Amino acid sequence: MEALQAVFVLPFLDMAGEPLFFLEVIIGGLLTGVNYSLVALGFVLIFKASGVFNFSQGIMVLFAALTLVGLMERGVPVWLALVLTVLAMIALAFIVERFMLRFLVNQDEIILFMATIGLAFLLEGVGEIAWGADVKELDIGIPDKSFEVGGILLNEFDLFAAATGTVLVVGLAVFFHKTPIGRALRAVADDHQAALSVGIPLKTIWVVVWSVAGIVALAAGISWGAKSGVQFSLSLIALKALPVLLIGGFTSVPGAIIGGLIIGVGEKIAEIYWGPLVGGAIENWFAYMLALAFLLFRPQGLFGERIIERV
Amino acid sequence: MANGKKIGDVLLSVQNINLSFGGVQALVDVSFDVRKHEIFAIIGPNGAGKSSMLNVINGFYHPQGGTITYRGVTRARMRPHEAARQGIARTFQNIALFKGMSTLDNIMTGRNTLMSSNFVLQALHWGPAWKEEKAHREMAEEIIDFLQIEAIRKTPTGRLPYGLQKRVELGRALAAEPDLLLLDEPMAGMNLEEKEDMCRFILDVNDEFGTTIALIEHDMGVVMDISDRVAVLDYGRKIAEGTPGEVRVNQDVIDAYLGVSHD
Amino acid sequence: MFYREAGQFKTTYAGDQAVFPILQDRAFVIAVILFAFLVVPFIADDYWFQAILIPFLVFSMAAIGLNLLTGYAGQLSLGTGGFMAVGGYMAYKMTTAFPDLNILIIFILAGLIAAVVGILFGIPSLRIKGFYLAVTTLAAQFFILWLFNKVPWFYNYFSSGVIAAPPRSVAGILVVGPASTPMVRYLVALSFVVVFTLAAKNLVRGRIGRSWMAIRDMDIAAEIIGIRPFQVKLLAFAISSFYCGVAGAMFLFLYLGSAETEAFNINVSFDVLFMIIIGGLGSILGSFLGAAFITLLPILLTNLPPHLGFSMPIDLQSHIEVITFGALIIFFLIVEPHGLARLWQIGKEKLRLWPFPY
Amino acid sequence: MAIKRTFLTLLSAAVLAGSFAVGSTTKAGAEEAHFIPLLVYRSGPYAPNGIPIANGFIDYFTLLNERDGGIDGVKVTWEECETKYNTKVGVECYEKLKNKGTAGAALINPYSTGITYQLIPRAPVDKIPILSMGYGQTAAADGRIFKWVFNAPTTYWSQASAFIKYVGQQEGGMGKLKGKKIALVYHNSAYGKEPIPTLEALSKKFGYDLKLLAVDHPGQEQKATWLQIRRYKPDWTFMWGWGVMNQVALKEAAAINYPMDKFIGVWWSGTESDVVPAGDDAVGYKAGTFHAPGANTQLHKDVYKYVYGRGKGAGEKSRVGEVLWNRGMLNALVSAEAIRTAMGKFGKKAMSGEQVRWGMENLNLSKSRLKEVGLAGFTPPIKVTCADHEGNGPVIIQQWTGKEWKFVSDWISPMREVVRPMIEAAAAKFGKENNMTPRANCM
Repeated sequence: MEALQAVFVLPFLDMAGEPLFFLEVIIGGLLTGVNYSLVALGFVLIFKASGVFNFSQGIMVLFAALTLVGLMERGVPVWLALVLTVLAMIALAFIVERFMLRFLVNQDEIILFMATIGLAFLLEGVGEIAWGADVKELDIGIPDKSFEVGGILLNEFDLFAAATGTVLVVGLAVFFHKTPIGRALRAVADDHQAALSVGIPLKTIWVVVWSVAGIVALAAGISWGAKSGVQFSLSLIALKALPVLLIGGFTSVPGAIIGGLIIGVGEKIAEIYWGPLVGGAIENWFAYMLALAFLLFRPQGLFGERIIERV
Repeated sequence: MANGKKIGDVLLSVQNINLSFGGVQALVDVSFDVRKHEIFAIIGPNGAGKSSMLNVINGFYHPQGGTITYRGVTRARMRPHEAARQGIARTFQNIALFKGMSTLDNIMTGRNTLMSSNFVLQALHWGPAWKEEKAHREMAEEIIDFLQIEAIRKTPTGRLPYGLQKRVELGRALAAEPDLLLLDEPMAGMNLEEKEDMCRFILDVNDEFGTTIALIEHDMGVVMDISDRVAVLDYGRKIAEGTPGEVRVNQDVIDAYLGVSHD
Repeated sequence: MFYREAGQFKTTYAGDQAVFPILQDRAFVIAVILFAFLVVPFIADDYWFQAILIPFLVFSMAAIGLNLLTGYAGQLSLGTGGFMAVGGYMAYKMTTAFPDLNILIIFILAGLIAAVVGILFGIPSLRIKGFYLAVTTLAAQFFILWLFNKVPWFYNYFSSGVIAAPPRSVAGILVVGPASTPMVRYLVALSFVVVFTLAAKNLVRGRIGRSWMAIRDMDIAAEIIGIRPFQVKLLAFAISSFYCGVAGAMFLFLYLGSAETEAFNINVSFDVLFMIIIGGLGSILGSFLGAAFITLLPILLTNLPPHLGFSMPIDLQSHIEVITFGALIIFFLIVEPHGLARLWQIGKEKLRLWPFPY
Repeated sequence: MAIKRTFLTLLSAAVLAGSFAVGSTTKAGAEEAHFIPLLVYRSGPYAPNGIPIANGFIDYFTLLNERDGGIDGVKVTWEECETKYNTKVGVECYEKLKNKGTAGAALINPYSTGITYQLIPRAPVDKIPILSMGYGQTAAADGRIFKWVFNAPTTYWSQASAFIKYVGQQEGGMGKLKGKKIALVYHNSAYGKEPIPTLEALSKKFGYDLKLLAVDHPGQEQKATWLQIRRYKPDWTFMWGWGVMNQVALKEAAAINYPMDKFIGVWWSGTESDVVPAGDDAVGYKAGTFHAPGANTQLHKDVYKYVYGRGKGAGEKSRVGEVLWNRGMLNALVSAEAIRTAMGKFGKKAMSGEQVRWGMENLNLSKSRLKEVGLAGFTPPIKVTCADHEGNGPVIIQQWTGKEWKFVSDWISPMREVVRPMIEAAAAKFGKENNMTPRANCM
């Protein structure tokens, strides 16, 4: 009885008892959620347009951030470093298409997935050789002071990151749904061969999505790297983005943001109100369990394209 | 064509089936009976609801109204694998072979429902499991002989040409030793020679194994020659039923095939 | 001896159904097994046992397990590490609770518990497919490790939270524990792998294997010809997890000797998945080739350059190793997307025609 | 097809080459020399910590060879093996290196919690002592059970008790601890959980409230943790962190305006690479340690002169004196002193693991000896005995000024009366489960 009460009653009383703190938890969850979305978005872009589950997305986040910081450490001004990093990510997209994807057209999903794992190893090694293994401070001049509004503590940097994330996500959603090239990108996703036959240059499209995913990775890298410093572990952030994909669907840009927010808020509430009952650190698996629960009702995610079964 | 074979009692009775997908009526109040040992054809133009009808019979779709009585038992919602266990086997319009598996394995898989040894015995490959496997292999080989596909026994079916794939698929359905065999456009996309081969197999199956066959076809030609009875669907409704001779002269059928507008 | 099948006519279906229908193959496999049992123990040293052979065998076991699930039944899983952890921790709990129970039986029991857990986490597979399923199996991975880390009962309330294989003997020979010799542990691992490889081979060429492949190739058609997806998928999860569970027990008792939950972390899951993809999905042989590739190649890449006289800073060498490893994976997939097992097969086909290829 | 054939040929060639490569673990060099395997991690997620530690090690051994011609005339040799902080790779490294050198490995410094636990059961079998300085299994301090494992000069449990003592001092006496709130933010792993038993025991004794907050690996995202701290408002916060968790924690602590001088990290959370990436946010943050920061001793001068001056430095000269460089160097020094002690008994030749184990157990780094080696004031004396493999050395608190680490306390002796019985109980439990009996000849 007491156990039931502890699980089903007390946490809610706790929330109601300190509404301001509860609100803070929600806001914290939302802000974190946007950052998850940012990472998830990279996956979605590439999956949507090429059917590739890009395992190397996490490493791309690291690689982008490393390149940016590496350039800044060598005295390049911030704006130029940003431009150069974007160019580097586009170059990477070209290289990936030229030396990898081109040879794997029409292969099974799992083979493409495995190939991106190979890519992840490659980028990891190249990144470390090029920029070294030290933790680097990433400071591109965004303010990060905390301030209170009506008893709620907010951090400037968090807000800035969330705003950037939102703009990116909205921009990309519009791009995919309202522009011709966006629609072309979606056509490729459905069928490589078909896309080729209607004259969509597959190569171009792959380069475009990988470039955009690279730029999104840079945004994610700045946002996460500012907090942790730029270091190898930055790549592990990809694992936090996967449950977001499950909830939002692998192919939906708006899904990525909604999924991110759900996961962000859900795991914070779980950790803070239910975590202490079982010793804490439940965030990681809770996010996955939450996503699993969603999936049982919608096997293709909230916004994923419906799977139609036919014979 | 029913040259002296004994048409038996009703095996499958379909009564007043209604099926719709999100407001679109696929089948409207369709009824017919299929008798033991006969070849029953359902024909109709594209989009007439033929495939939906087959899918209803083997439990892949669940109709909103109507009943299906098979071997005297009426079931409300039957899952496809239950249908299979009741002796209903089928082929598919767009071939649904297991492409990574060889011809032999595909046919052996068709016999799955007839096999029973559990996984521990199989893992040990011991006694009963081994004997069972051998016995079923012999049956599978008979089917392979029957369909004259010995040469492609070990070839993964994904690599076979279209016509052969259709034949293997028929073999897989036959392997289950079904009482009722559903064939979904068995001759679609074939050249004349292949069609003739397929017709011969269908007739032989019906003859040698006494299997009841319900087939659907888009094209009237060949079907008329091999069927005992024919039902015609158009826009989800049954517009005619009878022997090929009767159906051939039915005005509604002629209109439907000529594309006369409905009013 | 020439590699030919000419003149070997199979007069019975039983003969055709054998694990290795071609005489030379059979002879080769038997020779390899005999070599592994009778010769290797006398020529290998501690390094070979401990750093190469035992991990190779342990991961082969896990790779076979995952290959049954992913390669044969088509259900992508990233929970391997978690299922291995169940095997390892349960074996530890049982052997400390019942010290007199034969440790080999405990391995099997640990596998069975893992199978039950596998079924539990396999339930979502009835509705969820492909990468979605793969990601949901991560829930198993994270939850299981969290549980073993958090609940002190699982590690017998040790302050460190680390479990260690206690010494256990079978028939008077010390089989596990710090004082057991690597050779004995190697032989135990080898026996397990040989027996369970044979069992896996039997499974996949029989009814169950065909049901799995049918579900993998086309689940709807499979259901229509009478295969129950529910049973077949869960059986795949159960058997696969059993293998992973036994592999986990071997991992702890025969290889590492002591471990905390981190030893079974997500990288283990990924590694085993890499193994079966590189080795060949739906191939038992591929599981071995993949395990060899993933466990041995990094060792080779580390040790080769110094022996060839290249000397470079160790960090640079490590980075180059990672790059080479990644490049090789991509190269392989481009050359032969169906894995090493397929390359092997192609090699054999060539050999069959040799020396007159046309 | 052609490409496939080439590939197969290449593959078989590689396999062949490989079998030669790993098969020949010959004894290196004819000259009599101590051999010390170095398990390092210069790549992977923890490389920022692994690099300075490894460089500290090597620089000290290089110094010994360059300045003194080795240890009492016998040269020191070593071989690095990259573990990436990965236990499996660590095992491979250990097996590869354990028999190298004229007398086999003298001792092993695993430098990873996972690898340490791995090697603890193997040490008595391979007869190679383990020195896990300030990490690994705390219970190993009981030398009666853990004959081959040493964790001098001090352990996590000792450190946790020293933290409480420090907090007591700051609050104006141990009596003032009653009713105070202390939070522990820890890495959710065997390592992170280490201080919990000690802190819980002391909480009962002194009446402070303890809140445990686990952070799951790797610790990129800690908002929930720090929101809880914001609500709990602890008077003091301790952290048992590792890798990326440290940098993020500092940022998050700053984001909730937590007073940094009330935030104390374990000695693995108190290095340059933990604080530098956090920028100004980290100023005022404290951490435990058992040796001095900076490059201010005679020994450092010697390293500059004999090692870097001769172009034989392992890393960048500017990084000599970083916290982890110093720790690696101290670790090398303790290893070397144990070898020297062993040579005193067994003679002037390469020492085997068994001999070094004796040397470790009889190690006595007295104040005067520390002065001789050029480390006056760097660390307190270290004395190991047969029963006590820890030495129960004192801990000191250092604070980050934004530019460097500075001592802000005196050397704090741990509460031995609390910690030692816990160590003995844990060791006894381990011994029981593994059918070991404590050595009778120590007490």
